[in-house]
Amino acid sequence: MALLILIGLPFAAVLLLMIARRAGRRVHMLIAGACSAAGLAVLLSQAEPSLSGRTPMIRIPWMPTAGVDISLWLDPLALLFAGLILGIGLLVIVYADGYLGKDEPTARFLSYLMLFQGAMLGIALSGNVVLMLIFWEMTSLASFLLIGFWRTRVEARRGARMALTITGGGGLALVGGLVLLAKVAGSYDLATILSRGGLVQASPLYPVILILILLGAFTKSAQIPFHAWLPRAMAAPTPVSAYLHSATMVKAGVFLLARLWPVLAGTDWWFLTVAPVGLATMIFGAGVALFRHDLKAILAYSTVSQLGLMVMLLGFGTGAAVAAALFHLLNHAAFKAALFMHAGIIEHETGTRDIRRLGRLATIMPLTATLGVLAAAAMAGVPPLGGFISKEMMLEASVRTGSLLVPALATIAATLSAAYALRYAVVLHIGRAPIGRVMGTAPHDPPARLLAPPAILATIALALGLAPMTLAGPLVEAATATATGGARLGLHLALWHGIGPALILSLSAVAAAILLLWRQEALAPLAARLPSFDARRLFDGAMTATVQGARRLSHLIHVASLQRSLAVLFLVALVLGGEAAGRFGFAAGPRATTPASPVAIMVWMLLVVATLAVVAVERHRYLALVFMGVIGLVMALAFLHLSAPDLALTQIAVEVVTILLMLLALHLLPGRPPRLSSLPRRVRDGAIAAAGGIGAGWLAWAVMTRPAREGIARFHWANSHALGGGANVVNVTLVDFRGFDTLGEISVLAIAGLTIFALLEPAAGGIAGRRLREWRSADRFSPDRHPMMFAVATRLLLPLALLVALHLFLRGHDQPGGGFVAALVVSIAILLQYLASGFDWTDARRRIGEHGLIGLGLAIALATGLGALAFGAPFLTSSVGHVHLPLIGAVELTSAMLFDLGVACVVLGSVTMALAQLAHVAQRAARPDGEDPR
Amino acid sequence: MSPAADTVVGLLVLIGAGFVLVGSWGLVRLPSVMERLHAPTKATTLGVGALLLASMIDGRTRYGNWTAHELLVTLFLFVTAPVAANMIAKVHLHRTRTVAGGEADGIAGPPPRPDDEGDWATFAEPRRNCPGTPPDP
Amino acid sequence: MSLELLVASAIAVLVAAGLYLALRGRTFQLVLGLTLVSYAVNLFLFATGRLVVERPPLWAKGVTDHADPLPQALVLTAIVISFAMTALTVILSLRGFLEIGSDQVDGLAEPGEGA
Amino acid sequence: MIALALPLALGCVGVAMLLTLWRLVRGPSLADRIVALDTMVVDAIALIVLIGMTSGTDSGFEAALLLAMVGFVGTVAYCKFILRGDIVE
Amino acid sequence: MRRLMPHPGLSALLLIVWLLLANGITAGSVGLGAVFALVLPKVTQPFWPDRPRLRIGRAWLGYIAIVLFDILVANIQVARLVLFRRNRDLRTRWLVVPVDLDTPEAITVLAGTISLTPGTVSSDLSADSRSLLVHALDVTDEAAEVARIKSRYEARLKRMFA
Amino acid sequence: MTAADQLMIAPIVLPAITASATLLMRRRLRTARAVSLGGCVAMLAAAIGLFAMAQDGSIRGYALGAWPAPFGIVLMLDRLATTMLLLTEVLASVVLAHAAVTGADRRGWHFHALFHFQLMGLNGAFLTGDLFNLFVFFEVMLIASYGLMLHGQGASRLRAGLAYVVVNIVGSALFLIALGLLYGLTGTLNMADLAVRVAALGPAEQGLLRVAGLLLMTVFALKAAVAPLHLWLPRTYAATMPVIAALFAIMTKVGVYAMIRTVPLIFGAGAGAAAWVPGPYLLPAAILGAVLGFVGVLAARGLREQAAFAVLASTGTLLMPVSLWREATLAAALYYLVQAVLAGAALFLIVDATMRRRGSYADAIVPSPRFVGQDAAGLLYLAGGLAAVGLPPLAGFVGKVLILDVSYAVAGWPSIWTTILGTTLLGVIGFARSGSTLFWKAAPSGTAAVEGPRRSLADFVAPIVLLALLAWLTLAAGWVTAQTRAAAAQIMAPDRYVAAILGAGR
Ligand code: NA
Ligand code: NA
Repeated sequence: MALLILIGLPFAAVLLLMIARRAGRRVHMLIAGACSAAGLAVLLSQAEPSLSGRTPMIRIPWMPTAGVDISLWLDPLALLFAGLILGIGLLVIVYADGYLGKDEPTARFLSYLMLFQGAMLGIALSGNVVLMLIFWEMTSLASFLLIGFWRTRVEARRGARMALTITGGGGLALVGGLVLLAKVAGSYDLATILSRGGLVQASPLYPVILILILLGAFTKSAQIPFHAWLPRAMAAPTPVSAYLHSATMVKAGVFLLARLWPVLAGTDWWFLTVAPVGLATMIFGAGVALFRHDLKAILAYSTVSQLGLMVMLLGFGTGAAVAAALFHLLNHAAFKAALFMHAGIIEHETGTRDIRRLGRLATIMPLTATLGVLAAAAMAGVPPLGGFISKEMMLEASVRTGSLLVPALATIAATLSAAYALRYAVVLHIGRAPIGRVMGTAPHDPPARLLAPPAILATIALALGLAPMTLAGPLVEAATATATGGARLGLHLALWHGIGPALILSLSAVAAAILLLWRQEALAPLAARLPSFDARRLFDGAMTATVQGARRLSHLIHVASLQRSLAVLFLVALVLGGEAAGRFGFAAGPRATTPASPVAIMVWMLLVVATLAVVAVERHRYLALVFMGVIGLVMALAFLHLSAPDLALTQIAVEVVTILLMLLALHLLPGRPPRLSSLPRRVRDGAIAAAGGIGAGWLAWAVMTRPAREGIARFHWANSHALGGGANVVNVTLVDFRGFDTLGEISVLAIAGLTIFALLEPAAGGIAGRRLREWRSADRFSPDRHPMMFAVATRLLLPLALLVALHLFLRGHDQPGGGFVAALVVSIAILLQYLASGFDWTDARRRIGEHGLIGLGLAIALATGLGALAFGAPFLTSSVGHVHLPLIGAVELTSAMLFDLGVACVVLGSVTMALAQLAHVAQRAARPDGEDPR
Repeated sequence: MSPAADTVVGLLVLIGAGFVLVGSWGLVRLPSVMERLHAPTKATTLGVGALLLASMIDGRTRYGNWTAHELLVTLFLFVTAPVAANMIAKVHLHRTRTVAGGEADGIAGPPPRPDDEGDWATFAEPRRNCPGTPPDP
Repeated sequence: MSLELLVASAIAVLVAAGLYLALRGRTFQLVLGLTLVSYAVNLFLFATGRLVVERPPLWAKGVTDHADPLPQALVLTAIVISFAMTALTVILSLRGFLEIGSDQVDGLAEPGEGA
Repeated sequence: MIALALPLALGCVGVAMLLTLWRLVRGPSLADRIVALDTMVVDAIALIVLIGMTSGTDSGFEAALLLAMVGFVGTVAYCKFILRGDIVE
Repeated sequence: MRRLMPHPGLSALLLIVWLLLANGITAGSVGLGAVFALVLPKVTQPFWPDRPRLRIGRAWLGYIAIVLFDILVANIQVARLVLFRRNRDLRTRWLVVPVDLDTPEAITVLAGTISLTPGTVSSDLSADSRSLLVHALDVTDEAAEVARIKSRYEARLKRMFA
Repeated sequence: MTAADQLMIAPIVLPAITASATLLMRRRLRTARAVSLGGCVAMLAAAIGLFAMAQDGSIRGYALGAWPAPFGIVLMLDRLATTMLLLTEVLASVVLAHAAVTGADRRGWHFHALFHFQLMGLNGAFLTGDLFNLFVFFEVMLIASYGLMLHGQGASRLRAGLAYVVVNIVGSALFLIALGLLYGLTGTLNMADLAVRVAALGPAEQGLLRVAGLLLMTVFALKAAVAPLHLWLPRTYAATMPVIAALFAIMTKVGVYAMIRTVPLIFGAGAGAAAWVPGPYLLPAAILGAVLGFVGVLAARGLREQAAFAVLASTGTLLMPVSLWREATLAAALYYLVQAVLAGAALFLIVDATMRRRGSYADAIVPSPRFVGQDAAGLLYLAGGLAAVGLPPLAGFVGKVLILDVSYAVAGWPSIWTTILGTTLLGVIGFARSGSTLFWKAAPSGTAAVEGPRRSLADFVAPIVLLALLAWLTLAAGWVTAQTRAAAAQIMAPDRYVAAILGAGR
């Protein structure tokens, strides 16, 4: 429970801060501070059980199927890290209160900071790798927000993005590594994983796991070559630098290596990847730090170097080295956080961070100077500070590796470290440079809010040297034991270890550093001439290239071209069909074919010629449409010949409506457009088209020549009359067996009608309306709008057509016909009135609106279907009944006919809506003022 | 089926199909649009008519039921075919005057004017209140 | 020459012509192409019930030899749906033309026209 | 007689349709093509009647009726388009 | 009666058509046909304003008979023309037929009749609806042909449309 | 039939009724809105009821018209279907509320009718057990989506709309060909019956069967926007009103659903040449889709385009585990699917809220002068980006970890892992770049200020609700994964499905 409170507090603070974002700065500080302090208190209350081996833990089932729980534990390693996070967090909040300007949005700042704190605590406390990954990624995110806090500054945005990209990318590698680790170890539970080192290291995937995890750790801890984000992150407000980029977040990688030490360390792979990277980073960072002039840059590169040190120690793979790393973790946290705060104070007071423009601060800001010198000395590894002890431990561990190169390089790194630390301490406080440009007032020691936190940290750095065993001994010892998964080492932390190689190396490093510092300015040009490795520019270049590449690729592929989409679709279908044909083949089947009569062949020729003619006159649209009429006619004949009279009827009626529709649209399209595609393009399209045609034809041939299988249609045939109440099996299928399809089908028609209405209704406005009004045909037209013979014939045809429609509707259940065709006939008859007598004349005489018809039709169909529910039958269950009418006698009525009536209403409504709307638009084009004739 | 009926139906079928064929043949061989327009009339009237008659007799003699609904096909054709012919002729007239270069006149040449001042409806705005003009809204 | 061959080759011709027209880049040709393809597809769907000449699926006592009614019902539904789609496409093309002033499917300016 | 006449008649109508198609493809004028299309509808009706007689079914009647009734709509609309550009006004 | 059945001619036509559609005369088909024959003219009334009065009777039957006979004869004549006459020997002419009919319906029937008989096609109507432009495939005496049309068809139509 | 059984028809009939009703009150928008929202809530209630019904693990059939399967059309209710229904209804309710709040439904005709027809199509597709009926409901769904996609109109929308419509029409033609082939081979349309009959096909039919299977999968892949059949998607979704694109977040997933529904059932191990038919192609296509999607996220110049690519990427990611066709991978895929739909929708709604505030800057990824609610929109965008990319604490991360977990050691897993992790990085970079440009960077001085600031924050509510659902999906991952696992188990046991649907008939 305590652990839940512990982890919940920062997030609670985030929530409170968001709620109280309009409250004052005091309130914000109070919320953040109180939560951090409370967290620290909770943590301390759990310290004793943790250290004495009764690890506090909690486990809440989360995803049992995947074996992932929400489990938290507070072993000594976690305790150490959590202490760091909360302790320094509290100090940073106090410091931030002093640091942030009056107008800064403290709520936003602190909520990001607390989000970060919670995420870091999560990493420390996670007892499950998935949970750890979640928190890990959240730290990257919080860091992104914090670095980008001053968001209008370009450096802040770039720094934030770079940090996110590198640490986020590493985090993703870590996701891969940890999940892979869990899969290999057989559990997501961290404790279980840690106990299965042998299993993991024996796996062939071990190197992969190791490298992925190291990518995560190295990016987070800014190891070469992933270090570049850290200096750039200095664009963040200084409290952020102090907290994230010195004391806590960057240590997450170190923590991770320590955490996974039992399962990953101890192999050659481990030693040969971790230690060299750490060592190289240590030297490189220190070297760069020595020649930087921006205080924060110096500190940033020093952090890079110090992180390298810790990583190197963990890479050595010995318990003592781990102990050294963990002890240095504490030391570094204390002095580096202090130094960042110190640098912040100086900038705050003097307005500059350029070391070349600063000096003699000891006299102007004595308190600040004291703590600065103290912290820098700790960084330099000068006795009696904690840094001295850990550095000696480091050198000791490097000597113990047995190699000569390692201690030699470590000493060089220590020398460089000492040099830049001393430079920081000496040049800044005692150096002769004039004070930098002062912002209005004379610089002086800042108020306590700013001064106290670094002072406390510097004191701790000193105390860690003076009384290491009391302050840190048990913690480091216990943490080392958990990290190494072994027994406690019997650690002895002290300033005086007796004279040994480590002491000699350590002292000579300090001495060499003083020498180096003496000649620093002389060396600077020399250093500048060294082949420089500007990771930042490399990164920027890579990012630009990535984005440009992505743009180019994306734009290359995603051209807004319908033709391309279609061609790809055709090709995919062709390739897949070809694959199946190639692999399994499909020849003609054994079914006897039906001999074709001469007339069938002639009609076929009609179709082929007309189709080819459409292609040939493709750009002469009107002609193409005439040939389309022939194709439609042949289709109807074919259906009729092939025993599908209903299809023939429908085809004829639909064809007429389609022709009308196209002619209406054609009217407003330009006459004879130029050809668009080049000859090669036409050849390519022709090839695709031919292949598609052959494929489709072949498939049809293969199916038709195979014997039909006894299918479900037999049931339809057998029951159509007896149960469906109709002899036209197709119609009974449509309105009864598969009435549900028809319901969907009329919905499609209804939606098409509505969409067409929605499309055309606003067409008179805007640019389309202007085009409509400006539209003039190039052709000369006959003045005879309504030829008399035509008008008279259509008037006679209307009642006749209605009668035929009624006939088709009423007997459709038994003979070819049905609601759909009937409605189309009515539609055509009404459209004929439009054609013959004009839009206004006809529109004024229509009684029922299309919307009403569509709605009514759907309602009838639905109500018919729902009627069955009242009898406990499923939707659309039909009933057959006989009604005796006077004069007429017994009439068979099926509820399916009512359904068919609904179908007819929707069809009529939709078709007339589509065509009348279209005609309406053209009407508006004809009126100079674009007025609506309705 | 009686031999007589068989013969009658067979003859009717041949006559009908023959007129259909002659109609299309005329369509192919006649020299210009207006002449060709005469051709389908045969197919429409006697061609289809004879076939329908054959079908009626055939149904009666072979299956024993009188079906007269074939007549309806002819009825509808009689209503619609003249309208179609009229419209096509109007298209021809229109295009002989409006299309650049002109669509060729037939043997009969350009149509004469109806009277001294008037013109055909294809070329002139129909006069108000004449029979057949729909009232303007 | 069998009916099956005629139908299969008709499907082939319709599909080929349809695909070619659909790739022409102008809305009207596109609509024509889609219409041809939908004819072919209807014919194909119909053909999967196998070809039966002059025995429509109108039930009568004792009759067992008949065309498969199910594909016919499916084709009817497909015809209606493809009609709806055609209507929508036609009107969408027109609407796009009115808005953009070009009948190219991708709304580009005509070649040779000023920008 | 019928047995002999029907195939012959079917052949005649088939040839008629091909001849009509020839005019349709050939043109030369738009009116020619429309005449041909109109004729083709009539030919189709004849074909339907003949098919009905051959098969002995009555199921083609509705199709013939429908063609006779609405077949001219296409013709008229094509004509109206040439005459007026706008078929509904 | 007039309100119930505003257009007896149309109603009769509809009833006949219905019976033909139903393909049989039963109580059911007659009953339903009667209902439709009464309802449909009412429903479609707005679409056919100023319907003409017809004199239903023998005049109509006679007219139909004459036209059918003319069609038969003309078909044979034109078939001969198509099959055997060389194009350059065709005596194709435009005829202008003056029209004395008043209602559009009557004019339409006249024009339709001319078109249905092979050899003549009603091609256009004058803008004042007083002349009919007829295209004749083969005429020797234009005036006689016009006179034949007027006497054989128009005169009868005048009587049929009261 | 009990009332509970009749509930199965509700998801299809309710929207149809609502659509018809709104049609009749098309000139009274307020009433239509109320009816529409009411219909949506009723549907949500029905979906919850059906979800509860499916909890007993049984598969229910509903024989429409009382015609027994396989002869009539049958609806079927299982865990997968109810999950999709519930997801759809939740999404629809949120989106509809957002549309009403922002007045998007006033921007054209028939918004509510089209919206409910769209739901009818979706629900029908999820419930039907008949292949042709699936086609029909696909068409209902698509044509309604055309209407919605074109809602509001404008030149780019009309052009993109044409492309969208045409590509889908061609897809439908392919669907019919595949369907025809299957019918020609088996003589049936009922999916359960197809499963039985496909397994019984002889060696001579294998080639055709495979063509049918592959073509069917091509169609589903087209609807799902699987690369390289995805070319229509970015343009379409980017041109659509964002609130409608939010609803469309589920559309591509219908294609995925159709694959999940048909493959184990019809093209399972017993399907001969068509066994597991998207076969070797689905995984590479999914990888390509994920890569191109996240590349697009990085390359996008507008927010809507970016969100569209995010949807594309999510489909690619989702299909990777699907392509492995195992119970565990399907379970993970379903979890990912649920969150991907909500995440995609959330992103589009956030884009909508942002666009509405940026005036003429609309969704262009360029700095603009400060606008009202910029910080809140920025935070939401951050959350939306996290959700879309799959970073904690939202459910995308859990989904991705689950996918990694289940795909481990299955053939091809290294490519899956590499793609998931690599593309996530691309997404992170993309969203970080666009977000910092949009919400952090200040417009160059002299740029005109954003006009017409809006005060109301109501349009933030819907995205927040979706984000909260995503957070809940993380917290309740245990329950949700148990659900998806159970659903996957049902899917991978097609025999039970066949027995449940055809049981009485055989
Ligand atoms: Na239908
Ligand atoms: Na004539």
